[in-house]
Formats: sequence, structure tokens, C-alpha cells
Amino acid sequence: MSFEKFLFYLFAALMIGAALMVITRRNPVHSVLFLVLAFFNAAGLWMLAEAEFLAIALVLVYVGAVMVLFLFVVMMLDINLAELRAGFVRNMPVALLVAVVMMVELALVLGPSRFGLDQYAAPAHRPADYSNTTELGLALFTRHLYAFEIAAVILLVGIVAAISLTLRRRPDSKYLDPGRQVTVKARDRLRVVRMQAEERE
Amino acid sequence: MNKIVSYVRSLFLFELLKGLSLTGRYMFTRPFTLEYPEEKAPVSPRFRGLHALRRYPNGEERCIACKLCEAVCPALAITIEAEPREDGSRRTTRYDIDLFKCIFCGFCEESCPVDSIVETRVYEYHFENRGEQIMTKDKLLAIGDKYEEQLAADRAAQAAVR
Amino acid sequence: MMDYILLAIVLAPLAGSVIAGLFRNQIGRAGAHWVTILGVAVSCALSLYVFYRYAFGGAPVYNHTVYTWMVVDGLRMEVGFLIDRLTAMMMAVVTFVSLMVHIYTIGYMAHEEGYQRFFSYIALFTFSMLMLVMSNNFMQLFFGWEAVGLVSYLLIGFYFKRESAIFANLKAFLVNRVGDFGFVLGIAAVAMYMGTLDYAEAFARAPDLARTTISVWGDQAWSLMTVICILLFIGAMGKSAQVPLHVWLPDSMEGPTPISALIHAATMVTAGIFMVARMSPLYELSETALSFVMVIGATTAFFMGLIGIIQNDIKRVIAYSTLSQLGYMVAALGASAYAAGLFHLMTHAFFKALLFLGAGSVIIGMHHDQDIRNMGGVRKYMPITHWTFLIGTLALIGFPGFAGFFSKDAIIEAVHHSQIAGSGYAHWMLVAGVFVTALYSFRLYFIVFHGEGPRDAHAGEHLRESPKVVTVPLMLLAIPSVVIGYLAIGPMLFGDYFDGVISVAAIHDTLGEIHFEDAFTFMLHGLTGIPLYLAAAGAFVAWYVYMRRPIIATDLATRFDWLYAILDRKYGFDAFNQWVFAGGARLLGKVLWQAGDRVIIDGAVVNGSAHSVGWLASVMRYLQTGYLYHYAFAIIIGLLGLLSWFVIR
Amino acid sequence: MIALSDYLIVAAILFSVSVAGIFLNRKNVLLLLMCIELMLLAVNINFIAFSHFLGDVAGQIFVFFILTVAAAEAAIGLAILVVLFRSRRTINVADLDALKG
Amino acid sequence: MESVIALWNALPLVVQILLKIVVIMLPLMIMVAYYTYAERKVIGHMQVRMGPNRVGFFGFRLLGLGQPIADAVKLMFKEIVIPSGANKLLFLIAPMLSIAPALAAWAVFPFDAELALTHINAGLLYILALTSLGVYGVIIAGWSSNSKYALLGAMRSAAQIVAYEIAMGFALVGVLVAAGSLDLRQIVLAQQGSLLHWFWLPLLPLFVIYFISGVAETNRAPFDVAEGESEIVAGFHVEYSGMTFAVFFLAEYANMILISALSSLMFLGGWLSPFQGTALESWFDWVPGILWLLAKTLVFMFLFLWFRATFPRYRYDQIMRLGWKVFIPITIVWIVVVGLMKVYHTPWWFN
Repeated sequence: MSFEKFLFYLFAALMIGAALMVITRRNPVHSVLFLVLAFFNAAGLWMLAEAEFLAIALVLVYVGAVMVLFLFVVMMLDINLAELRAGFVRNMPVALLVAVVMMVELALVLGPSRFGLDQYAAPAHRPADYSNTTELGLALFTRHLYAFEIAAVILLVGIVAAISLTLRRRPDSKYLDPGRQVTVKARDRLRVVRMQAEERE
Repeated sequence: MNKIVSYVRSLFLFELLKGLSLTGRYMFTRPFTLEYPEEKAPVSPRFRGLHALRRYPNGEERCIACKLCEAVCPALAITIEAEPREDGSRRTTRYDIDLFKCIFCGFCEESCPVDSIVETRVYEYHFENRGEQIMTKDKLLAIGDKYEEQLAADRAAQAAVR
Repeated sequence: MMDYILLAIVLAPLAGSVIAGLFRNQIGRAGAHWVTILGVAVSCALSLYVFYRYAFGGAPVYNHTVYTWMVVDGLRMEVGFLIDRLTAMMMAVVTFVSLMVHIYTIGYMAHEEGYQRFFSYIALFTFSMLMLVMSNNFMQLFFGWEAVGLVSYLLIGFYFKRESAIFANLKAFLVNRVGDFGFVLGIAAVAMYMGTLDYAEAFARAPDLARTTISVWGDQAWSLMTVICILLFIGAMGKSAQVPLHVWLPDSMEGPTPISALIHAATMVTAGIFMVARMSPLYELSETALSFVMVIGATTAFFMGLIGIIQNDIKRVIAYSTLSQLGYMVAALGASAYAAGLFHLMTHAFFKALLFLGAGSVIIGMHHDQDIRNMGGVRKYMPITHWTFLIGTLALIGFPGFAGFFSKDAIIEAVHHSQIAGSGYAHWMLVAGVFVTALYSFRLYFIVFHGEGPRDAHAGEHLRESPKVVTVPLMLLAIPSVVIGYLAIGPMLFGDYFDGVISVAAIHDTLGEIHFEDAFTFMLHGLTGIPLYLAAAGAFVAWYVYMRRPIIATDLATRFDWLYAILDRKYGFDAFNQWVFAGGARLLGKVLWQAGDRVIIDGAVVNGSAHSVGWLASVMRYLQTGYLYHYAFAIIIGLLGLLSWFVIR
Repeated sequence: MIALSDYLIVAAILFSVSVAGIFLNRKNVLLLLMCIELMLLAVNINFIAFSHFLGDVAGQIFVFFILTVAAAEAAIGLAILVVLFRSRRTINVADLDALKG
Repeated sequence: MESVIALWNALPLVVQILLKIVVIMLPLMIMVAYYTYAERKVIGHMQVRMGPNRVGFFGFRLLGLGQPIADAVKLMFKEIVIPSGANKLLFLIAPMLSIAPALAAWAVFPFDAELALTHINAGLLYILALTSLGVYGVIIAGWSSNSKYALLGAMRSAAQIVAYEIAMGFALVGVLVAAGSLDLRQIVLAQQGSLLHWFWLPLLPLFVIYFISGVAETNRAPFDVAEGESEIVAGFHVEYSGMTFAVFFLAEYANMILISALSSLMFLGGWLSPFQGTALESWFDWVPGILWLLAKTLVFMFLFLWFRATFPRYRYDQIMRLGWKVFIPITIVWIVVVGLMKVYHTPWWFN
């Protein structure tokens, strides 16, 4: 077993294990953290498949941002865990059955007989000066430019949607604007009125 | 126009730079620090430090157990018990000040008709065991004896304004 | 240089219109009339300059395309200008009358709502009319044609809160649609058989097609030229209000008076005349079409004049007079005396505008009461209006020396010389029309300006001369009404003014047969003709019947009540249209509504599909639990199925 | 050497696990979202593996876009979740049956 | 010398790697320790005090240089209190999660043209990914403490870090556009020429924003609402004590050093001599590049302290406003500007 193969199995096993933990943990915070672990291992797998940029991007985007968001929401919401767990045991047999059947079928379809090494030989290792980032960038900004721009628009829409969904206007909140307080001048507020002196009665 | 100017100002962080230059300047001024155990700041004659009970020059304790200090103490730190002595004069049998309660306001000193309870200039004291913070009559008298000279001098010096 | 001048002529009114229309609240009332008048004045000045260059400077014909809108299968749709003497004359007339009307409107509309809107419309009208007369292709002609129709529609319905105005503008619109339908078909025929929309090219190809026949329906062979010309003339009938498409014009008097003057007397209605004259190379190829034109024109000229005699609305009298005069022009066209038609068009433009504006002036004085029975003796209160109106009336009836005399006499002479079918009928109709014209004109003149004071004494107190902005245009228009005929008859009718513009086949050259030395002798010759005496008789009868013995009028009306009824119902055109077309359309609509809409569309298509969807949904509803995970499970089960199929396969 | 089928089967297992997760935690929207993320991850692994073995960078491009869209999806999903929780004080899927016909 | 190299080569790989790590970590830890000391000293002087000056070595006071050592010893021997109801495992892992990225980032950091632990060609991306992980330590610490204050602090901190990470990332995008590479070494080499060739000039807004975002990322004053002593006591690490607290402390300072070092690397030419391209260049040939790097880093580190001494704390909504509405738009605009400069080969930087 080569070192590479060892790494592959290590990452794969950890990832699957983490995924199992994700779906079985009682506490959603643990689930999220295991999900993070799964993503890390997936990134490792991608490294093995020589997709360095995406591996790092996965960590950057998913672990660094999306999962933080998840964690944030999980922590913020006061969730009734017991209620959500109801039916966990009852659903177990069905879930197991479906999962196992699906796994077996997928394994049959995707197994070594169709996608083994003799069908698809492992590609040679890239030379050291090969830059995955460069190649990805070249493909992204030339052939897939429109798709790239659409993705950008989708992200923008995502931002707008997320903000508009959660934005709450609080008309009752009162606050001062120190900037305006500082810039105000006496003549803006004070008006000197010259008045005729009154006679004494 | 005013808005634009202030916007440009904020964009170039003028205010922040001003603040930075101020702290930067002060960094190179001489520190005012007194290196305390070695150097000490002068203490006012009116300083309200550790308490003491004074005696008359003939050795008789001044306190007559009038309990004015106990009454006036806002922190309820003073506890006084009194009985007539054999010679018939009223004297305290117990005079405790709980220094954890005391707020060093000086009201006791003000209220005392005989200048018995006073606050000294002493501010360096410490306790090592539970219960030590209760200044008993004996301890207070001992302190008074120890600093009587200075106490008397301070009182004399301040006599005109008291 | 010429490009810019022409563009400026067209665009200056448009700019004024746009500014006055879109920024009416910003520029205010005064701003609106200043900007539009400025636009039209620029246009008028430049038009006069162009006219000068063409009429006296002998400038060459200008025919250029300014802008190509699109090219479809070789058919070019362009915006271009064709400027020759005909166009130059039309431009001058249109812009001059328009300018007069603009100025007049300041006074007439002074206290009306929608002041800015009105100015915007009339400036837009000027633009449209200029586009129409200046075009060098059928496409642009059609644009201008429809644009003036639109403005006419808008202006007739200017008082859109008045129900009768709404009806009138709808009527005008619908009747014009009928005409325009023919017109479009004519243009389509031109495009189809000549393959071009450009005048010059079309005219050049026309002689080759003179013998071509087509079968419109059945096996009957129709001369292509006849079909095209008649179709185009149907358009002209709509726009120039010839029988039987004339019904909209009297009703169009619902619009403000300046509009009646501008559009329904002087300019727009002459579009048909102009168009036929412009198309003279085509019409000359079809004698049938010419006959048709002449008969229609002569019929209109006489019978519409008759109706004018019994009308009591001051504007309607003039409107019927307009119809009648348009009939004269059309008859002239039919007699191939295009120049005479155009000459009458020009003179008529001036004196009819004058009459309308004079009527408007009276209406202002009468506080917008238009019934002549309430008027009378206005002469004393409104001297300027009276004198100018009298000039207009004399010009209209053809008093020797006045503009109308020359043009109308020339037409009658030309028709008299014409040899084509129907010319005899036409000649008598026109001659009789002279008498009728004088009768209704002087009836109007006498009733309004002479006799007892206003029936409502109260009105008399306030009756006074109109302001300067009203009277000045009147005076300005009165001048050409007097002199233009004398000045222009020589060059226009018998000179070379229209050489190269209007083509007349030698056998049709009716004008050429008229003996003409100079205008004065022509006038002296006119003194010996029947028409003059008929006119004088008409005027006398009018004086006698309506001034001297008013009882005769009512007596005649009761004695010949059947005739009166016929005239009062305008020969039943309206009733006929109402009953046949409107009723038929309503019936058709009802049938379609009941059978097509309610049963088929509503019942079967809309409700039917809705019901079937509802039924389907009531079945499908059981699949729709609303629980997210049920859908997810469905997806997963589906995926499993798909996978199983893959595995088993 | 690692075969393509190895990657694919790992992804398949991951996918099955996430499907099981959907069944197990069908009441918890949060976990459903996480399971969807896992599914997408499995899909992405497939893409990367194919891209690697076929020597075509397009697979990675696709992963790139999936990441983008999934990030947007997660953000919007969580936003909806938060709004939901704000109004209903629960994230139980069984309570969310407004779609019911 | 040869014998040393031979000895080195004779060592097993694992030992070699460990030694390398030690060589990097040890000075770093010492720097962190003395950074805390420097902070107290500098702020003291700015407030016209003296700062720590007692603890010395062997009876000599030595300006209080022994202070950090004493602090460390004290913290090491203090009890680690685990609050009741806390999630014990996460509670203990959190500080490590916090410090690990700060240290791991140094793995790809080039100290000189050839001097780096590893050299990967997507170094910038790696560093971005690692710095984005720092938030986990904070957020898990806050949650696992089972304390309201801690949770509030963690929430604030997480939102703040995520927000500023975007601006920071955009600033770095500007850098990589300018340098045309993700490789940290290439980024420095792209700045070769002179003081004016460094990226701080063409990327001035990005430079400022990067550094300010760095300050916010590390939760330092004036962006230290996550600690917010006045409102939430000490934020996410209220419940921490002893060594666990020390690790958070270390992480914060290590992060500050990292940000400073990265700023100098990406905007001030890293190890390049400031006299490059001037007449003085040859005079300073003998100075090793790492010293220049150190000097630049120290400048930034000093700035951190200076800021803390000068600025009052931002209000939370102001922080968010600054991050989302000011920094991100400015960075986006400037990226476009940089792109244009790059496309049109603006001298002197991009020709």
C-alpha cells in the first residue's frame, strides 16, 4: 500500500465517519463541526486528485464561510432538540434500507468493473511547475466566461435575497448620529433675533 | 460643500491621523510614574488613612463612649459597647472598626467631641488572616500611641480651619 | 443647404409641438403659444422662401431621400422630400394658414382649458401636413395621411368631456378608416405591381402598366390603373369628404373653430385633392377613374350645397359649403384640370379660412352660441369681422374679381370642355351649384350680419369687436382672398407653373381649350357667362327670402316639407350608415359574442380547461401533502428506481 | 494506484449516508440543509475524480460553479430558516405545511 | 560548516521537519511573549506611564524584561476552570483551533528569497484559507463555555471576522492581480525595483484596508467588541483561565504578528531592501533580507499597539457599516483600477 493510497483511505474513512456523525449526532452544533471535518477530508481527497485550487477553495469557502454561517445560525436559534429528534429511531430501518440499497446499487454501477484502473488508467503525476490554478483560471475566463458571470450574478442575487429576507426594520429604535452631532455649527442651530426693546409699563 | 469636505476628510482619515500623532507625541514625554516603594508621593495633613484612638497627654484615653461616631458612620463599620468604669466615668469596653466596611469618609473624626477617633496618614497596611481587618480598641489605641506626635502636629496645623 | 431648410421646415413645428405637449406644465400657456408659433413661423418663413425660389427663382426639382427606415425585399421604406412647384405652393398655403390660425387661436382659446394641448395638436398637425405634402414616396404620404387623420381625431374630440364631440371624432375616425382602407389597398397595389414606393419611379413605370389588367374577383378583367386610381381616390374621398364618405365633416364642427378653419376647410381636407393632383400621371392613364372622380365631385358640389341652405348652425353652413367647394375641386380633377383644382384649392384655402375665422369671431362675440337664428345685426358691433366676412362670402360665390371667381369659373369652363363620360352631368351640377352657393352664402351673411339685432338682447350688450389677435389674421387672410385669383390665374392655370409637375394627356387637356389672354379679359368674359347671373340670382333670392320676406322661408319649408325633410336628414346618409353599418356590426358582434365568445371561448376553452385542470388537481391533490420530506422521499425513491433500472439493464 | 472507481464509490457511500441522513432527520431543516451539502460534496468528488482521470479541467470548473451556487443556496436557505424561526419559533419540518393542498 | 550540513542530512526526515518547525516557532513564541511586554510598555508610555519595569533576571530589573516569562509561568500554574454545563471537549479544543491557523500559516511564509519551510505556488490562497479558520476557535469557545457573555462575544466576533475577511480577501485579490501570482515569493519579487515599486503605492487603498481589516480580524482595538470588557466582560473567553486562556492570548498576538508580516510581505516588499535602486543600495548589501522583513513587520506590530493606545472602541453597527459599506466597495473599485493599470501597463509597476 503506497503512502498515497494510505492517505486516500484515511481521508475517505474519516470523511465517511464524519458524515455518519453528522447525521446521527443529537446536537446540531456537533453535526456542523463534523460536517466541517468531512469537508476537510474531502479537501484532502481533492488534493490527491490534484485539484489543489478547489481543495483550498473548499476550505476557504465552505469551512471558512458557509459552515460558520451554519454554526452561527445553529447557535443563535433556540431549538427544541427533543421534538426534532422524534421519529429518529422509527425512521432508522427505512433509512438504513434505502441507504444500503442505494449504496449497493451505486457500487454495482460505479464499481471497478466499469471504472476500474484497467478502464481508466491513473493519469501520470503532473510536473512540479504545473499550476492547477493557472489552468483553472484559463478555462474559467475563456471558455466558461459566461457561466462565470452568471455564477457571479447568482451570488449577487443570493446576497440580496439573504439580506432582504432577514432584514428587519426597527422603526422604534432610536439612535444618534455622532457624525452629524460633531459637524453641527452654532449658526445652524442658533438664530440671533434683534428685537425692539420694550418700554416699561 | 461642507459635506464634501467632511467626506474627503473622513476618507483620508485626518482625524485618525491626528489622534495617532497625539499619542505618538506623548510616547516620548517623560512618564509621571513614581516608583512607589522607593519613591512616595507627599501626603496631606488631612489624609484619611488608618484609624487611631488618641489619649490625653496624661495617658487617659479620650473616648467617652458618646457613640456619636457609631451613629454617624454611613457604613455601619463602628461598633461600640460601654460600661461605667470603677471611678464612675464612662468608658468603652469595646471599640471595633471593621475596615472592610469602612469607607474612610472621616465622619467619625468630624463628629467626635473629644478628638478621640482620628484618621492617620498611614496607608500602608495589610492583613494576612481572617479577622485581622477588625480594628479593636487595643489596636487603635496602639496606633494612636505610635503616631501621636504627628497626629497632634497635624491637628494643630489645621486648627485654624477646623 | 436645401436639406437643412426642408428639415427645419418640417421639424420646427414638431419641436414646438413636442415642447408644448410634453412640458405644458413647465412652460405655461404663454410659453406654449410662443413656442409653437415660433416653430410654425420659422416653418412659414422658410416655406415662403422655398416657394419664392420655386415660383420665381426657377429652382430645380428637389428629390432626395433623407433617411432610410428599412428595406424589405427590395422595397425601400424611406423618408424623403420631393419639392417642386406644387409642393412649394402647398407648403406655403399650409404654413401660412396654419400660422394665421395659430395667432388667431391665442384669442379664440384665451379662456379655454387645455390651451397648451391645443397648441401642441395644431403644431403637430402642421408637421403632419408638411410631411404629407413634401413626401417623395407613398410610404411617407401614408404616414402624413394617417398623422393628419390622428390630429383631426384628437382635435374634433378636443372637448372630450362633451359627448357629441366624442361621437363626432369617432365618426370621423371610422369614416376615414373606410377611406384609408382603400388608400392602403391602392398603395399596396402600387407596391405590388410597380415594386416601388417612390413617386418618381412609380410614375416612370406607370405607362408600361397602362394596358395591364387584373382580376379582382371572378374572371372580370379590370384595368390595373383604374383599380389603383379608384382605390387611391377612395382614400381621397375619405379625407376630402366626398359623397358618400362626407358624413364626418359636418360633425367635425364639434372641434374648436380654429380647427375647423385649419383642418376642415383649408388644409387637411385638401389632402385628397393634392394627392390626386400629385398622382396625375397615374390618373391620366385611366379614363374610367377620371369619370368616377368627376361624377363624385360634381354630385358632392351640388347636393351638399343644398343641405347648406337649411342649416342653422353658423359653422355647419360653412362646413357644407366646404363640402360643396371640395366637390368643385374634385370635379376639376376629374376633368383633368388639375391646375384648376389646385388653383381653387389655394383660393378656397384663403377665403374659407377667412370665413371660418370670421364665423369664429362672431362666435366669440356671441359667447359661443353658434345658432344663426339667435344672431342678427352683428354688422353694427363687429365692423371688421363684417367686412372681412363679406369679402370671404363674395370670394366664395365668385363675385368677379375676387379669388373664387377665377378659380370657380375656370373649373366650370374646364368641365364644360371635358369630353369624358359624365362631363355633361357634372357641368350642369356645377352650374346649378353656383346658384346654391350664392344662396346659402348670402343667407348666412344676411341672417348673421343684417336684420334685427340679436334675438337675446342680453347678448347684444356684450357684443363687441374681437381682439387684435383675431381680427389681424382676418385682415391678413382677406387680402389674398381678394387678389390671389387675379394674380395667380395666369401663371397657374394657363402659364407654365405646373409644367413638369402635373401631366395631362393631350386628349384631356380641357384647360388648354379655354381661351385666355389675361386675367382681366378672363374676368370680362366671366361677366357674360351664366354662372355670374346665377350667383347674382342666388344672392338676390337670399336677400329677398331671408331679409325682405322671411315668411317665404317658413312657407316654403312647410310646403315642400318632404324636400325639407330630405335635406334636413342629409339625404339619409347618416341614418343609412347607422342602420346598415353600425347595426350590422352590432349584430355581427352580438353573434360573435354569444356564439364565439361565450360558448366556444368562455365555455369550452377557458372554463373547460379550467374545469379539467380543477378535476385533475382534485385528483392530484392527494399527492400534495405539503411536507417537504415527502417530496424529498419521492425524489429519492425515484432515484432508486432509476438506479435499479441501470443495474438490472 | 487509486482507481477512478475508488473515488466514485467513496462518493457513492457519502451520498447514501446523506440520503439516510435525510430520512433520519426529516424534521430538522438544519440537518436537511447539511445533508444537502453532503450530497453536493459527493457530487463534487465525482466531478473532481472524473476531471482528474479524464484530464479535462471542465469538471473542476463545474465544481467551482457548484460551490458558488451551493454557497448562495446555503445563505438563502439559512436566511429562510432564520425568518421561519423568527415567525414560528420552530424549525420542525412537520409544522411547515402551508404548501398543503 | 560542511560537517553541520552532513549532520543535518544524516538526520531522519521527521526530525528535520521538527527542527525546522522549532526554528520557526521558537523565535515566534519569543516574539509573541515580548510583544505582550512591548504592548504594555508602549501603551504605558503613550499614557505617560512606564509600564512593567520590575520583573527582571537574577535580581536585576532590566526594564522589566522578565515580565512575560513571569506571566507565562503564572498562567501555566493556574487552574483551568471548566464551567458547569460546558462542552468539555470543545471547550478545550477551542484555544487550539484558535492558535493553530496562526501558526500554520508560517509554513509557507518566505522569510527570504530561498528561506521558507515549504514553497507552494498557491501560498496566498493557503494563507487565506487558514486565516478564515481562525474564527472557529472563537465561535466554539464562545458556544462551549455555556455562558451568555461568551456566546454574545463569539457571535459578535464571528460576524465581524467573516465580514472583514471579505474586504481582506478582496485586498489580497488586488495584490495577486498586481503580482500576477498566488505565490508569495513571486509577489515579493514582483515588487522589486525600489521603495516606490512596492505595492503600497499603487495599491494604497487596498493596503490601508488590508491592514485595518487585519486589525479587525484579530479583534484588536478599536475593533475589540468581541471582548468588550465594559459590556460583555471579556467576550468569548470569559470562562477561560490558566493555560487555556494563555493559548487564546498567544493566538491573538501570533495573529497580529502574522498580519503584520503578511502586510509587509505583500505591500512593503517583504525582504527587499528599501534602498534598492538608490545610491545607498550597495552600502546595505550586507544586511540579510530577513532583517528588512523583521523591521517592516515590527513597524506594523507597533502600529497595532499605537492604534490600541489611540482609538476608542467602535460601536458594533459602525464596525459592520465600515466593513460592508465602506471597505468592500472601495476594494472592489480599486481592484478594477488595478486591473486597468495592469492592462495598460502603467509604469512603474506593471510595465
